[in-house]
Amino acid sequence: MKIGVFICHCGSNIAGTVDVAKVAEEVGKLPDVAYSTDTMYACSEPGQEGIIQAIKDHNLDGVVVASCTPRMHEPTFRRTVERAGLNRYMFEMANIREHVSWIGKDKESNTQKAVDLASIAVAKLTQDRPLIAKKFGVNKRVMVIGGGVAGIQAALDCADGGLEVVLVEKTATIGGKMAKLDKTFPTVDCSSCILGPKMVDVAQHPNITLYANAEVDSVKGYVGNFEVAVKKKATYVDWTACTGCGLCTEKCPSKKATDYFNEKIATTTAISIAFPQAIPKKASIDPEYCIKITKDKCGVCEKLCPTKAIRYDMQDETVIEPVGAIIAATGYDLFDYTRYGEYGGGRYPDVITSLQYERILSASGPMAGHIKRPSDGKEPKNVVFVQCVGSRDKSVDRPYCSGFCCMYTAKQAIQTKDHLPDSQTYVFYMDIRAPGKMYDEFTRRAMEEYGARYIRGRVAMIYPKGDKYIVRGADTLAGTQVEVEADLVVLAVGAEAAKGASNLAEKLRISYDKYGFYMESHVKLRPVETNTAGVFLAGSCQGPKDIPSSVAQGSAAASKVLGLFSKDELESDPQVASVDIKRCVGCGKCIETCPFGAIEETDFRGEPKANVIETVCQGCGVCTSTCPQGAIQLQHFTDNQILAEVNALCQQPLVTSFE
Amino acid sequence: MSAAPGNELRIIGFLCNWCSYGGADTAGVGRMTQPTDLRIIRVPCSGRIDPLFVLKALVNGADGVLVSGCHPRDCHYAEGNFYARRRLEVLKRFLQVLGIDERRFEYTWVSASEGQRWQEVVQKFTERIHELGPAPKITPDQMAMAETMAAQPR
Amino acid sequence: MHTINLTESFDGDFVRKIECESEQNVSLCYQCGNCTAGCPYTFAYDIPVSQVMRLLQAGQKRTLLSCKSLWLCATCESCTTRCPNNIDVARIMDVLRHEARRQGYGSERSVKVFWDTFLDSVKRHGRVFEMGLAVEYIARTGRFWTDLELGPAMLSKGKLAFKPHSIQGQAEVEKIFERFQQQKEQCA
Amino acid sequence: MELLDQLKEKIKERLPELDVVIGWEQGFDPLHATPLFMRTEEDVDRLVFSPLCVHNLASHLTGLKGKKVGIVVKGCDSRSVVELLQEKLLVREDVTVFGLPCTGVVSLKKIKHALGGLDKVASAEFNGNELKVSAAGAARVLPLNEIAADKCGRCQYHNALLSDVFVGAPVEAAAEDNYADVEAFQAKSPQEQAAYWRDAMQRCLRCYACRNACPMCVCRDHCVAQSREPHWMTQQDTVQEKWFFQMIHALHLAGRCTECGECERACPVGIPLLLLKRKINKEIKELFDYQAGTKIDATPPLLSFKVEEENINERGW
Amino acid sequence: MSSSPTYAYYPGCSGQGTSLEYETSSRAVCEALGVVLHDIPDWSCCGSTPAHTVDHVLSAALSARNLAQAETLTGVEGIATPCPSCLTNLKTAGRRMLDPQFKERVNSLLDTPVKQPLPAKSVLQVLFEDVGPAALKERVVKPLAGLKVAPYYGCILNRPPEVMEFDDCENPIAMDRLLEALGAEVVPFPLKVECCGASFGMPRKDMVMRLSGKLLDVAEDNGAMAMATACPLCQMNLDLRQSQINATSGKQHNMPVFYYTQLIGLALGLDKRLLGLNKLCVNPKAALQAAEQATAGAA
Repeated sequence: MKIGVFICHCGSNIAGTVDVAKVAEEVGKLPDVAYSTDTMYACSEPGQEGIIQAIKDHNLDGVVVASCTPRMHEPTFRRTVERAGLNRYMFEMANIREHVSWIGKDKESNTQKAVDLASIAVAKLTQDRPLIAKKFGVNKRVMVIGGGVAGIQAALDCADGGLEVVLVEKTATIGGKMAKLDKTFPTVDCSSCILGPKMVDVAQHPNITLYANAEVDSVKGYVGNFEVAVKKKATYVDWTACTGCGLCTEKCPSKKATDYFNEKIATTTAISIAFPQAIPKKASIDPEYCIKITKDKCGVCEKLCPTKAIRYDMQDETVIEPVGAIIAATGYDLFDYTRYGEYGGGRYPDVITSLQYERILSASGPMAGHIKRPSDGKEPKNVVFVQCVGSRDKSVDRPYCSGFCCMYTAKQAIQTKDHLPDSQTYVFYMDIRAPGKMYDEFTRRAMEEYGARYIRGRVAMIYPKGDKYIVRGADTLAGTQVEVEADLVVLAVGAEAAKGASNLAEKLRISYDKYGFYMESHVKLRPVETNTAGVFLAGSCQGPKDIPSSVAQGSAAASKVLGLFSKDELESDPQVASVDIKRCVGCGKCIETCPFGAIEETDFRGEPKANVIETVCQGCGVCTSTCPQGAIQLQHFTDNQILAEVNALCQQPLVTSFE
Repeated sequence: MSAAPGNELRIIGFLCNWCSYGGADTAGVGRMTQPTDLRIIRVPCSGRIDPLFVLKALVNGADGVLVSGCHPRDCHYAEGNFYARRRLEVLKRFLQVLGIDERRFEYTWVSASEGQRWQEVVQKFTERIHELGPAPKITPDQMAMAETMAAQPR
Repeated sequence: MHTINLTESFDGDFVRKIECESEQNVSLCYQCGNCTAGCPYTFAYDIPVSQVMRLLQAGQKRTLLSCKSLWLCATCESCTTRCPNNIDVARIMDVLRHEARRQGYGSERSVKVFWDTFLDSVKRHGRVFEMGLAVEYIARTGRFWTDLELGPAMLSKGKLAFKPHSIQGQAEVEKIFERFQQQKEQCA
Repeated sequence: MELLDQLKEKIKERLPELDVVIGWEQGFDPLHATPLFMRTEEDVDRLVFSPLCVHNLASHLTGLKGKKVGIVVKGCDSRSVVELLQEKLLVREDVTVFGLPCTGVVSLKKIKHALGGLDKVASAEFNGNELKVSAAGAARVLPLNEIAADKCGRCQYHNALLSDVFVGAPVEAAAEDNYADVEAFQAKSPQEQAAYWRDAMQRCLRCYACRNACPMCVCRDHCVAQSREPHWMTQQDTVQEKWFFQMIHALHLAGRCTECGECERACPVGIPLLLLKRKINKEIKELFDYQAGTKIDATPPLLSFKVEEENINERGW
Repeated sequence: MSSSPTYAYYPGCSGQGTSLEYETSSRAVCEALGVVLHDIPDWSCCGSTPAHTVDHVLSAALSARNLAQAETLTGVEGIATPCPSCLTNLKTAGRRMLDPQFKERVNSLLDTPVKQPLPAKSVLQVLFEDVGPAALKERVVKPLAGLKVAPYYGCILNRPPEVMEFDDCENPIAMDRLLEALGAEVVPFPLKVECCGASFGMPRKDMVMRLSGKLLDVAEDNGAMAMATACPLCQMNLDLRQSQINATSGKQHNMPVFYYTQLIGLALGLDKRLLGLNKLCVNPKAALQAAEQATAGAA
C-alpha cells in the first residue's frame, strides 16, 4: 500500500509546540508510507492542492492528514482525496492540535505523541477499504418542537417552503415567552402586535398541523425517516368542537386555578383560554381545580357550551407522526429566584420577577396595564430593578450571562416612566451587556431621557420596612454602600434550560451541556445543527437568546431543513455494519442488541443469518462487539482497523529513537 | 504530574466520537494542559468497544487503558453506553484474576461540553498510572523486548 | 488621589501569600460589590471591603495593610455567605489582618489592644476573666471612661466576677501561646 | 442397573423418530467412558451410565444441526443444552433430551494422581461411595469424595433442568457455590497471579482442546483465533498470544458459560481454565443475579441493560 | 424509644459572667427536655474572635484543646454549646483539621493531641433537631400567648452555611419554630442575621450603638414587645447597652432582650431562679404582663 502523510503546521497552532518536520520524517519511515511531508495549512486551498498533487505524483492509495480534530475537517479532506480520484474512505486523520499541541507545552513529548497518533492513523489506513454510499428516500415532513417565536418562525418558513410541518407545543397556546411580553426592545413596539399575526399564520397555514397541549413521547428512526410519538394531553374539551367563544370561562365557578400564563400573579378559572389572542383559541380544563372532575359536582360548562364540546372523561392520546427532520425549539425557563434568601426567598409580595412585571405592564394582563403593587394595589413610586438574579452567579451554579436581561430591564425602566411619570427607577447592575444594533443607545436612553438611575453593584439584601422595602446594595463606582426605599422590586431573573430539556435531548439523541442547553454541532460554523443528522436547533434551547436571534435561528433551522429536503434521496453513511455470511451462525445476538432494529434475520440456504438494513443502521458498532465470531463488522471501524491501531501503539518499542 | 519526556508511560484511550472525543477537543480548544502520555483511539460509540481491545492492549504492554463514552442516557446511539457499562464493568472485575492490576483500566463518561472534566480525568488517570509505574512485563518475550529497548541508545 | 503605577507597585509575592494562606483565588472577584453592599461595617470602614478585594487584585500591599477596615471587620460572614463567586472574603480579611500584625501595622489601635488584652487574659487564666479584661484594657488605652456607666448595672446583676475562673489546665493553655510564639520565631 | 435399563427402554422407544441419540459407552479401558452415537437398538445396548461418564455430550449438538438428535444429559450437561437453546443455536423440536439425576462424576486426573498412573487398569467398579480399581495386579479402593470432580462438590443442579424424558429419581441435594476457589486465587497479588499464568501459558500447546471440548464454542471453523478477518491473533507461539486466546475464550463465554468444566478437563497440560470463566460468572451473578443455562427464555445480561444499574458503582470517575 | 441525646457540653467563658442566665437557663431547659449534657472537663477559652485575628492555627489550637478534652468523655454524640462564637471556632477548627497537615500543626501546639474532632452543634440545633417544636409544644405548661417577640439569631450562628450546616443562612427558622411552639407570636424580623456590632463594644462603642440600635428600631417597627437571642454578645449589646443606645440616639427603647432558653424555661414552668430573668437589664416584667393581659382580653 502507498500512503501519503501530511503533517499540518496550522500556522503556529501545531508547529509552535510540535516539531512537524520531525513528525513527517519519522512517520515517513513506516513501511507503507510512500510520501510524507509537512504543510503549512493542510485545509487551505494550496494545502489541499498539495495533497491532490501528491496523490497523483506518487500514485497514492490513501492519505493521512495529521492536523486538527476530525470532527472539524474530516469531511473537507475526504472531499479532497475524492477530487484526486481516491475513495473518500481511504483517508485517516490524526488529531495533533486539540489532542497534542494545544494541551502540552513540551515539544519533545508532543512530537513523539504526534508521531504515535500519525502512526496509528497510518496503521488504520492500511486496513481501510473503499466504501460506497447508498441512497434512500426522504419523508419531506418536518416536526417543530416548541411553539415559541423561534419555533413559530421555523414552522412558517418550512411551511412557506412547501413542507408539511407538525408543530408540537407543550402548553395550551403557542407564543411562548414572547406572548407574555408587553413590549419589546429596543423599539418598544408591542409584542403581541408583531407576534400575533405570526401566530395566526400558524393557525391558518394549510401546511401546518398544530398540536398544542402536547409533548413528544418518543422518537424512533433516523434522518429522513423519523417516527415521533406525540402525546396529546387531555384538555377535557373537544377542540374540534370548541369555537373559543369563552362562555364557559365566564361562568366557571372555580376561579382559583393557577394562572400560568400570567406568571401566577393572578388566578384564573378552572376552564380557561390562556389569553385573548391564544392560538389555538380553545378552552381547556385544569383538572386540579375543576369541581366536576374533583368532586363530581357543578358541570356548568357542559351545560352552557353551545357546541357540546366538554369531555370530562377525556384521556391522553398518542399519535405517531412520520417526519424526515426535527427542529427543537423548546426555549428556556426562568431561574427560580426563591433560592436567593437575601431577596426574601419569595416571601415579599412586592419583590417580583421581570416576567411578572411584563404581565403587570401588559394591557391584556391581570392589571390591565396599570402598574400596581401586588400586595396592596397601590401605584409604586420607587421601582428598583435588580440585575443578574440567577445569572453570572457561581454560588447558584449559574455562571453564565443570560444575555437579554440588561435590555429588557432598560425597556421596563422606560415603560415604568411612561406609565407612571412621577415614578423613579433604580437599576442595580454589574455590567451593561448591550451588544446589538441600537441596543446600547437604548440603555443610554433609559438613563438620559427617562432618568433611570443606574447603580453599579449587586444588591446584598432586600427587607421590608413599613410598606416599603429597603434595597441595600453597593455603588462600586462611588465605593460605598447604598440603600433605596423601594415600593416595588423587579428581579431580572436569568434564563435556564427549559424544564425537561435534558429528557427531550435524550429522546432526540442530541447532547446537552451541564445546564441542560442543547449542544450545537459546531459553536461557530454549525450553530443550528446537532450531531444527530436531521435534528436541528432554534432559539433559546441552545442558550439564552433575545427575540431577533431566536427568529434568526428559527429561519436558519428552517433553511437547513429545506436544504436537506431539496434532494429526493439522501446518501446513507456507508460506515454501517456488514455481515460475513460465512461466519454468521445465526444466533441473533446482534439483532437483540441493535438499538435501532437495523438487523433482521434472513434465511440463507436454509440457515438463519443476520442481515443489516443499511439505511436504518446508524453505525454505532454495538453489534460488532457483541458478535463472538466477528461475523458482523462495522465498516470503517472493523475489528481489524481498531486492532491495527492498538497494535501500532503496543507492538512497538515505547521509545523510538530519533537518531 | 506531567511525565517528563522519555518518562512517559503507555496509556491508551478509547473514546466515543460524539461525547468524549468531543470533550477532549473542547479541552484542547480551551488549552487545558494535560499530561502527554495518553494516545487516543477514536471509535463511534463506547458500545463499539470490545473489552478484548482493552485486554489486547494490556497484554501487549500498555500501562493503562482508559475508556470514555457519553454519559448514560445521553448516548448518541441511545443505548450503546448502557451495553458498554455492563461489559466494561465485567472486564474490570475480570482483571482481578488475570494478574493485571485493575487500576490500570478505568472507564468513565465525559460529554462533549465537559472539557474541564476531561482534563481532570486525564490528569487523574495519568497520575494513577504513574503511581503504579510501568506495567510488569508479564511474558518472557515482553521482558526480552523491554531489555532490548532499555539497551537502545537514547 | 495619587496615581498608582500598576507595573511598579504590584506586589505579586504579597498577593500570592494572601491567596495561599486564605486558600482563595482573588482573581475570581469580579467586583460586583455584594460584599460591600452586605457589610454592616461599611459605614465605619476607610476602604470598603470590595475595594479591599480590588486593591488586593492590584497588589497594593501597603495601602491594604495600613487600612483601618481590617481592624473593624467583625467576621460576621455576610460577605462570605453572599459572594456570588464563592470567595471566602471574611477569611481574606482575617489573613490580611494576620499579615498586618506580622508587619507591625495596627491602624485601629483600640481594637488591636482590646483583642491583645483578651488573649492575654486567656493566656493568663485559661478562660477570659471579663472584669480583668476590662480593667486591663482601660489601663492600656488610658480610656478610663469606657463603659463606666455600665459598671453598676453589671455589678448589681452579678454579671461580673471579681476573681478569674482559673482552670487546672491553665498551663496547657499558656503553652499553646508559647509554642505558637516559638514556632513563629523559628519560621522568621 | 434399574436406571440404565429404564433409560435404554426410553431411548429405544424414541429411537425410530430420531436420527441419532448421544450417550456414553465403555471406552478403551475400564476407567474411561466415551461418547456413543446410537442409531440402532443394538447401539443402545452398549449404553452405560456411571460416574465415569464425564463428557458433556452437548458439545456435539451444534455439529449435528439439522438432524433429529436425542441426547442423554446429567444436570450440568443440561445447562449447556438450555443455553444453546436460549441462544437459538439449536431448534427445540430437533432435540430430544433424556434427563438423568446425577450424584457426581469422577476426575480422572484425581484418580491418576491417586493411582500414580492410569495404565494397565484391569477393572473399575463402583460400590456405594467407593470406586474399586485393580491396576497392575493391585487393588485399590478410592472413596468417591476424594476422586469426584471439583464441579460436583458445588453442584446446584444434580437433575437435568430440561428433559423430554426424565429417568430415575431426582437427587434432592444441592450445594452452595461460594466461589471459594476464585476468592482464593483473587487473594494473590497481581504479581503472583501474573507469574502463575505465565508459567501455565508456557505449558500451553495451543492445541485448542479446551475450545473444541466447549459446548458453547459454536464458531468452530470460524473461531477468531485462527481467522484473518478479523485478525485478533497472530499464529506466533508466544505466551501472550496463548494467554490472550484464553481471555478471548473466557470473554466470549461471559454470561454463557455453564461451568461444565470441559475446557479444563480436556486440557492436556492441566491449566485451570475454568477458573477464568468462573470468575466472570461470579461477577455476573453479583452484578446481574444471572446464571447461564438455567432458563431458556432468560435475557442474557450482556445483551441487555438497565438505565440505572443498581449494582454497578462507577467509582465516581 | 431511643436513649436520650447526650452531648459534651462547652459552656463558654461568658456563661461564667456576663451571660450567666443563658448558661443556667440552657442547662435547665436541656435537663427538662431530656437532653443530657456532660461538661467538658476543665474546658478553656476558645479564643473567640481575637484569636482568629491573630492566626488560624493558634485559634484552632485554643478550640482544639477543648476538642481533645471532649474526647475523654464517653457516650457523647458530639459537642453542644450555647454560644455561637464558641460554636464557630469549634466547627471551623474541626473542619480545617480535616487537612492532615493543618491538624498536625494544631496538635503540635497542644499537650494532648486531638484524634478525631467531635462534631459541634449549638444548643439551639440540639433542641430543634433532637427535641423538636412538636415535642416542645406538648411540654408547655404556661404558653407565652400574646408575647410578640422578634427572633434574632445573630450573624454567625448560621453563617457561612458551608461551615455551620444548620438552618437557612438568610432566613433561619429554628428559633421561630421553637418560640411558636411556646405559644409566642413571632413577628417578622428581617434582620435576623444582621450583625449587632459584636465585640466592638469597648473599643468602638459607636459601631455597636449604630448596629444594635438599628436592630432595636426594626424589631420595634415590626411590633415586637421583646427580642429573643441565641448569643451572649448580641444579648449584651442589645440589653446592657440599650441605655447607651438610647442616650446616643435619643430614642426611648424599652425592649427586653431574652435568651430564647429563658422563654422556653418560662413556658415549661421551670424554676425562675435558674432562668435568671432578674439578670436582664431591661426589665421584662412589663412585656410579660402586657402579653398576659392581651391574652386575657382576647379570651
